[in-house]
Amino acid sequence: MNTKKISDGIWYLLLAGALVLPFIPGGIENTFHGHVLTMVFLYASMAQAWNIISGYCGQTSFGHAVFFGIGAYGAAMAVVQFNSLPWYGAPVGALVAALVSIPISAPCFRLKGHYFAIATFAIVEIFNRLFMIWDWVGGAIGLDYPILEDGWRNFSWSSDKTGYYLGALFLFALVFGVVRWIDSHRMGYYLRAVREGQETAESLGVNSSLVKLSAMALSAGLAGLCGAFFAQYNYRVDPPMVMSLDMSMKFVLITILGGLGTFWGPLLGAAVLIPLQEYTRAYLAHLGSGVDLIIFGLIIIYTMIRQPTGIMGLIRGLAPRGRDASNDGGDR
Amino acid sequence: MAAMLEVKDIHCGYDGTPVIRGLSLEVNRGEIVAIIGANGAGKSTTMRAICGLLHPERGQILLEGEDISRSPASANIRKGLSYIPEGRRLFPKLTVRENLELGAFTVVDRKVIDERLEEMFALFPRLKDRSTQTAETLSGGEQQMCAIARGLMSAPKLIMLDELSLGLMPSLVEKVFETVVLINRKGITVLLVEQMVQEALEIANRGYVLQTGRVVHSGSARELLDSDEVRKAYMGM
Amino acid sequence: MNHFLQVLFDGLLNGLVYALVAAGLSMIWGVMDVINFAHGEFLMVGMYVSYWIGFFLDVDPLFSWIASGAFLFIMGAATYRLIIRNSLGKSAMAPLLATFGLSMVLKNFCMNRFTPNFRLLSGTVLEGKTISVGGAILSVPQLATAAFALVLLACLYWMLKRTRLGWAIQATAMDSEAAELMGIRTENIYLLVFGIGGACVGITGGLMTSYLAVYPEVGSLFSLIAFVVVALGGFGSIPGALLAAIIIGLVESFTGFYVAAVVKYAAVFAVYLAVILIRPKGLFGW
Amino acid sequence: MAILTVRNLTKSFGALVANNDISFDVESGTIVGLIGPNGAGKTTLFNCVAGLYRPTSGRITFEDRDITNLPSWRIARMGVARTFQVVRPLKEMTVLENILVGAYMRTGNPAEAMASAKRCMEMSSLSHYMDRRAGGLTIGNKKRLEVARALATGPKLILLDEAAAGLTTTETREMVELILRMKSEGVTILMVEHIMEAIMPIADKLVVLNGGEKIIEDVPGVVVEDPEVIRAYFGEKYSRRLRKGAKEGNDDGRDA
Amino acid sequence: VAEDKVIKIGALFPLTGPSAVSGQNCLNSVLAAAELINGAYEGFDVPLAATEGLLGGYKVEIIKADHQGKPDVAKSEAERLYNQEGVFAVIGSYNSAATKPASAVAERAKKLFLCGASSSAALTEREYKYFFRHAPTDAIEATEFTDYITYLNEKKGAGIKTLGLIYENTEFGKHAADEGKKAAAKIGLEVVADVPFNNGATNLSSEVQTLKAANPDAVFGAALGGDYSLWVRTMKQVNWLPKIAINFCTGYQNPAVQKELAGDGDYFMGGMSFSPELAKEFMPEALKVQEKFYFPLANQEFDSDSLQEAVMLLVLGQAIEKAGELDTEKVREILATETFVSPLSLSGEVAFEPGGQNIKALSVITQIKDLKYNTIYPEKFKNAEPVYPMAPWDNR
Ligand SMILES: Nc1ncnc2c1ncn2[C@@H]1O[C@H](COP(=O)(O)OP(=O)(O)OP(=O)(O)O)[C@@H](O)[C@H]1O
Ligand SMILES: Nc1ncnc2c1ncn2[C@@H]1O[C@H](COP(=O)(O)OP(=O)(O)OP(=O)(O)O)[C@@H](O)[C@H]1O
Ligand SMILES: [Mg+2]
Ligand SMILES: [Mg+2]
Repeated sequence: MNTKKISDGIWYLLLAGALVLPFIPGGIENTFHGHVLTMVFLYASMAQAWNIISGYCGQTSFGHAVFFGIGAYGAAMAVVQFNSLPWYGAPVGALVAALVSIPISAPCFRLKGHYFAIATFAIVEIFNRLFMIWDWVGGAIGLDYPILEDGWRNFSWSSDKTGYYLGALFLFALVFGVVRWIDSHRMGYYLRAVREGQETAESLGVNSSLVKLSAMALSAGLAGLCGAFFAQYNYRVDPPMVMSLDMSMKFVLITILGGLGTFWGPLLGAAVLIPLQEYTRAYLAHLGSGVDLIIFGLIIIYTMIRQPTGIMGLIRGLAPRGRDASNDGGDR
Repeated sequence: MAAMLEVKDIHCGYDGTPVIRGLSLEVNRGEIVAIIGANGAGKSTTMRAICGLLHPERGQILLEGEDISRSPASANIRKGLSYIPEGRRLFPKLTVRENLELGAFTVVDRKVIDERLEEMFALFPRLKDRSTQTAETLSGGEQQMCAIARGLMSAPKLIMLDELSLGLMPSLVEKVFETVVLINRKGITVLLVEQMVQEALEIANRGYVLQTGRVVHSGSARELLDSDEVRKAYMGM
Repeated sequence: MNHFLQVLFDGLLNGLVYALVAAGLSMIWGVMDVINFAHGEFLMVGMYVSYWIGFFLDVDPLFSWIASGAFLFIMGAATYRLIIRNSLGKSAMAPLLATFGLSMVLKNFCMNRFTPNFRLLSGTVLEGKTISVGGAILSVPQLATAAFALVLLACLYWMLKRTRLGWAIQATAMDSEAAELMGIRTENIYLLVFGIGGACVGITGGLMTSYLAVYPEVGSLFSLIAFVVVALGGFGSIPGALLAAIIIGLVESFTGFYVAAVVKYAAVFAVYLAVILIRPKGLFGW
Repeated sequence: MAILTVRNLTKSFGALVANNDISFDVESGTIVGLIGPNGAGKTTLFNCVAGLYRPTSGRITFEDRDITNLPSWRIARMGVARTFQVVRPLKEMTVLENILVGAYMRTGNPAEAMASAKRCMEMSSLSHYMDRRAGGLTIGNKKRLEVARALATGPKLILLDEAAAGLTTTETREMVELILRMKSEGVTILMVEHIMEAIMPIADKLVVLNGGEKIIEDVPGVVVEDPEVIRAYFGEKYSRRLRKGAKEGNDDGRDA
Repeated sequence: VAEDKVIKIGALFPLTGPSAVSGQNCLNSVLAAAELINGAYEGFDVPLAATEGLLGGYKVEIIKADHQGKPDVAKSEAERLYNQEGVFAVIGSYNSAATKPASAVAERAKKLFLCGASSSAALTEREYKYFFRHAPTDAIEATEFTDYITYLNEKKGAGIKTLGLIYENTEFGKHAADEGKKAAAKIGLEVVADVPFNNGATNLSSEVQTLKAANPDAVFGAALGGDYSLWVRTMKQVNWLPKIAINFCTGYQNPAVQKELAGDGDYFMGGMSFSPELAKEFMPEALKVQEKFYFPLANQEFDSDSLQEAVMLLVLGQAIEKAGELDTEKVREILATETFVSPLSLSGEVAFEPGGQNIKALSVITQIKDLKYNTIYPEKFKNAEPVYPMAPWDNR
């Protein structure tokens, strides 16, 4: 009990540190680690959004790139096609993502295990290929941002990452806040109950279809917001960038590496995987093509063999021993 | 004469949590030996360790003098062990008949298999009626019968039965215990785990009482039945 | 309507090749409930094996498939021993993600060693040979691969249904612990299944080098289609995989020609989804 | 007043008729036992009442409302809780969390849910295992957890499917006590049980199924004497012992 | 070794991923050019060869970066190169889709971005100030293709009236095809088949079947290596050919692909700005540079794409020399206004118009025969007569 509170305390302390970081000279500004940190928070938010449906509710979706992509297109369409502000596009994109997720996932929820996973693969491929030929959204050519004035209005900065960083931090706070709330309320218990046994959950009065659909819509909407951020950050959107299996795999890998269905797992996963990916690509590429990716692949294999419950599992594996000991003491 | 099965001071557990801590027992040829104990005492774990589904961290298991503590279950089955696990573990998509035939997987001769099938159907006529139904659609009791029959199909020297009576109707419980005696008369040694302490000890020669992974009492069935401690703890008297 | 005939044959031939690619995946999935994400990369490795044998030793793909099949058998078995066995049962997604990691390693290893260049064997025995059936032109290498697919699938099917080994495999698939209690050496069965799965895709890759260029990314699309074929057919079912693969092949070629080439895969995936929503466990699934 | 009525219920799986034209009532505040040979269709009947199966024909009403084709979660919300014969713990959740899922049915307030979950946990003597992973419990505790979880939903009627199977005699006694406590709190109980020690002393009425049909419905004393029940279910030896009752130390039947 | 005496230049290419072949060639080409600049070499009539380094001894250091063919990675790598590595300029990025966001980074930060081979016309329509591109755009190439068709029709009475397009449905293929269609409309060429396909194809039979059914006189193709060889082989399999087939860069240009097609690739045509045959006559220095610097690195010959990346480094080097200091604004001004001598360019010189397009960009149409890229158009560069129409499959 106590250990949990203490470890949460550590996390909040770290996050407070993250919040003051941009106000320290050289903290974020224009540095590469500023980019990496921004990405850590973005990907942590994405992974957490995914974690709602796949971790807590047990429906492993490989289709989140679709929702992420719709959000990205929302922001980009607003800016590029309608000469408007991303502030309008992003929520619309997120909402559309949430709405789209419902008719897509409702039938898929009837599928079990790997069947569900493969169906979500297929959905990504379908969306990808349709967006590739849909001229209104730029088709294969994609949408490129014009050069905009720096600032919050356009949510666009060119020589200082602080704005993006704070944006990512806000996104992170939003997604994690939502999940924290869910986690400690009825919804959280229902999600996990559905994951552990749908029929059992129903026998306890849980309307599992409603639970799954609302979790999916929430998850998709939040993923959409992350997508909008991604588009703003990269000045460009095209289907392979945002609506690909690669992107979906990122959601999955980060969460699982961190700890599926755990609250801090997505942040841990992103905090390990993203810097690893960015720094190996940046500093190992000279070893020859693909060496960074080989190392990356080996790490994934190693984790899955040695620590499939992720880093959270590793931490927990250390903690209970302490707890048991104290328990024994208490019994006497 | 050497014991058929000798378990010497084994320790085992799951993921580092110890369950069995220094357990020893032996089963002689032709005996019925019962293991009794509260829920979670480690009875099933002991059985799993003996048949090789789980390897003890320490200690030895000897079958007819040969150390089998490290060999996989499939090898032990071929040596004449048979284990009917708790929870039946039938092949859900196969028919009753196919399940039984798989029970004789180690037997190559078709004729022998057919003979044994007939024996089983004679023992459990209900299975004959259900022989083309898939195992998952059987009722709990039917599944239990199927599991027993499947375990007998390999014509084992030593059969281990885990909670046979679980979920069976009273007349069947009686029947099943009669069957165990019958099997035993045919020369098959029996090691059984039971919650129905009374019934089990009534047919057994000897018994062991398990508590938190250790043997706390052992002796002839009658001794145990008469022991106040056993009666109080397990028979609610 | 000789286009129609041509499109039909193209679809059939392609479908048979897909069936062959999918067969190994289907077995692994069916027996162990593991999706081998590196399946496409296995195919790629099989193609490289056959390509290099052809390149250095001048052995035609018509024969070198034996070598690539054997190589991939060993690789499949090794994958089981080193990766799958250690990740199995720990969490549902662990084997899938571990093989995803493996696919990254294999793809980039080949990229690193063999460069990303496209490599095509020239001067193979069957190269460029075609036969004409009712105005439709069929490529002999593809025809040979398709014929092989049929034979190999028939062998697999027979093995699963009619042999003791097949029985053991099926029992292991349903409940490995219970199978172990029947005296089946499940550990060996797993090893064998992964080996056979590898060998199937190795053989396919070996044969495909007679008409397809090899490069490190060649497996990606194939593996995606193989996933869909297996799921559509119902996992573990060989006839299911065959039927599904032919459906996929036909959908691909008919939409490719009569609708638009660029939507053919979208159509393939959409048809898969439509079917799977009606039959959640695939055409031949339980 | 009957809280649950089953009228002409038939459920068939293809050619196999698992429940054939079954009718009976469960009176409010009583304990009704459902017994019968293995494969008689007891679990199937439970599944029909709880909404897991759709009956082929017939009508089930709960508190005078038709629940025949309602989804199981709706039936649960109306106040019918159930346990599973083959235990189904929510494996990766702790014991307390398992019970909380049930408790959340009546309230969305975390504090209230926690209070009611803790109460049910204590009632079923699981407090000691509160933070254990439910998947790692022994069968006995899993059975208790099934009951505690169902209880936490605050049911008016609870369906217990072999809650005592696999328990030692001592544990069975505890389970019986728990059931009686539930009854005293006003919960109606419909239970399936093969262990007669657990059901005979407490049942107000027994319904006996055989081959999917109801063969008798009466108080235990009468059922025990019924020749058809004896033949189909108890067996001679057992019913002899039953009739003798548990009052004597029954060491007579020992042979071997 | 004084650390200050170094000019860092970023080389951002797809070193892994689907277009890694070309990306690595491009990188090697830039490395080759850097070597040429850094050492003092006699006997090369190439600016900067004879002197050691730039600005009297500054060595060019190439910082490699891999964008994997992904725009988002290209963007963040460009930022890293400018901000973290402190490069003076970046050369890249082959895929137009990656070049777009990467050069947007440069433009916003007011840093130089030099592009060799990306061919999307959109890149230079953005009116960027810090972006310079050497390659002819798809628009230029497409116009050249249609000019050539007009030429064939007029001079040789070829009677080419219909056009088919087959291209990968990516930002590269789509751009190229769009420009192709525009150019065709101008000369009244009727588009009878428009066949985009998914890149990384494993089978192109429906695509080729569609072409065959429409039976256009001419075909414009845009496909990367593997897809290109599959396309050619599939055409052979269905025994069909248009009268002429002209390709936008990539697959056709890659000698390795042609080698493996072993003659099946013969008679196809394509736009190119380099080929060994062309170089022999018009750009002999390029061959020398290839021999001395490129071959040891890449173990193969230049191709049009990769060579242009080297050119951009040489042009940048000249601009820095002229500026006399490492001042981005000055160098930019010089790049934007002056004309540069470039023996490695077909036109021999390079000059950029506002927006950054090289107005001297030139490409020729070649036809391949026996692994030789013969130049067939325009007349000025011609070294062989075209074989027209293409020799049918059964007559080779
Ligand atoms: N797969 C498992 N993983 C972790 N712990 C387990 C596992 N199986 C059993 N245990 C634990 O091992 C202990 C002994 O279990 P075992 O099944 O051997 O008991 P048992 O005596 O057979 O009880 P029962 O009468 O309930 O079957 C219990 O505490 C149980 O929680
Ligand atoms: N899903 C199903 N499909 C087909 N047959 C089924 C199905 N479920 C149950 N049955 C059959 O219905 C009959 C009644 O089964 P049920 O499980 O209700 O028995 P039960 O009375 O609960 O027996 P037990 O006391 O052994 O648990 C059995 O013969 C069983 O084989
Ligand atoms: Mg047990
Ligand atoms: Mg039952």
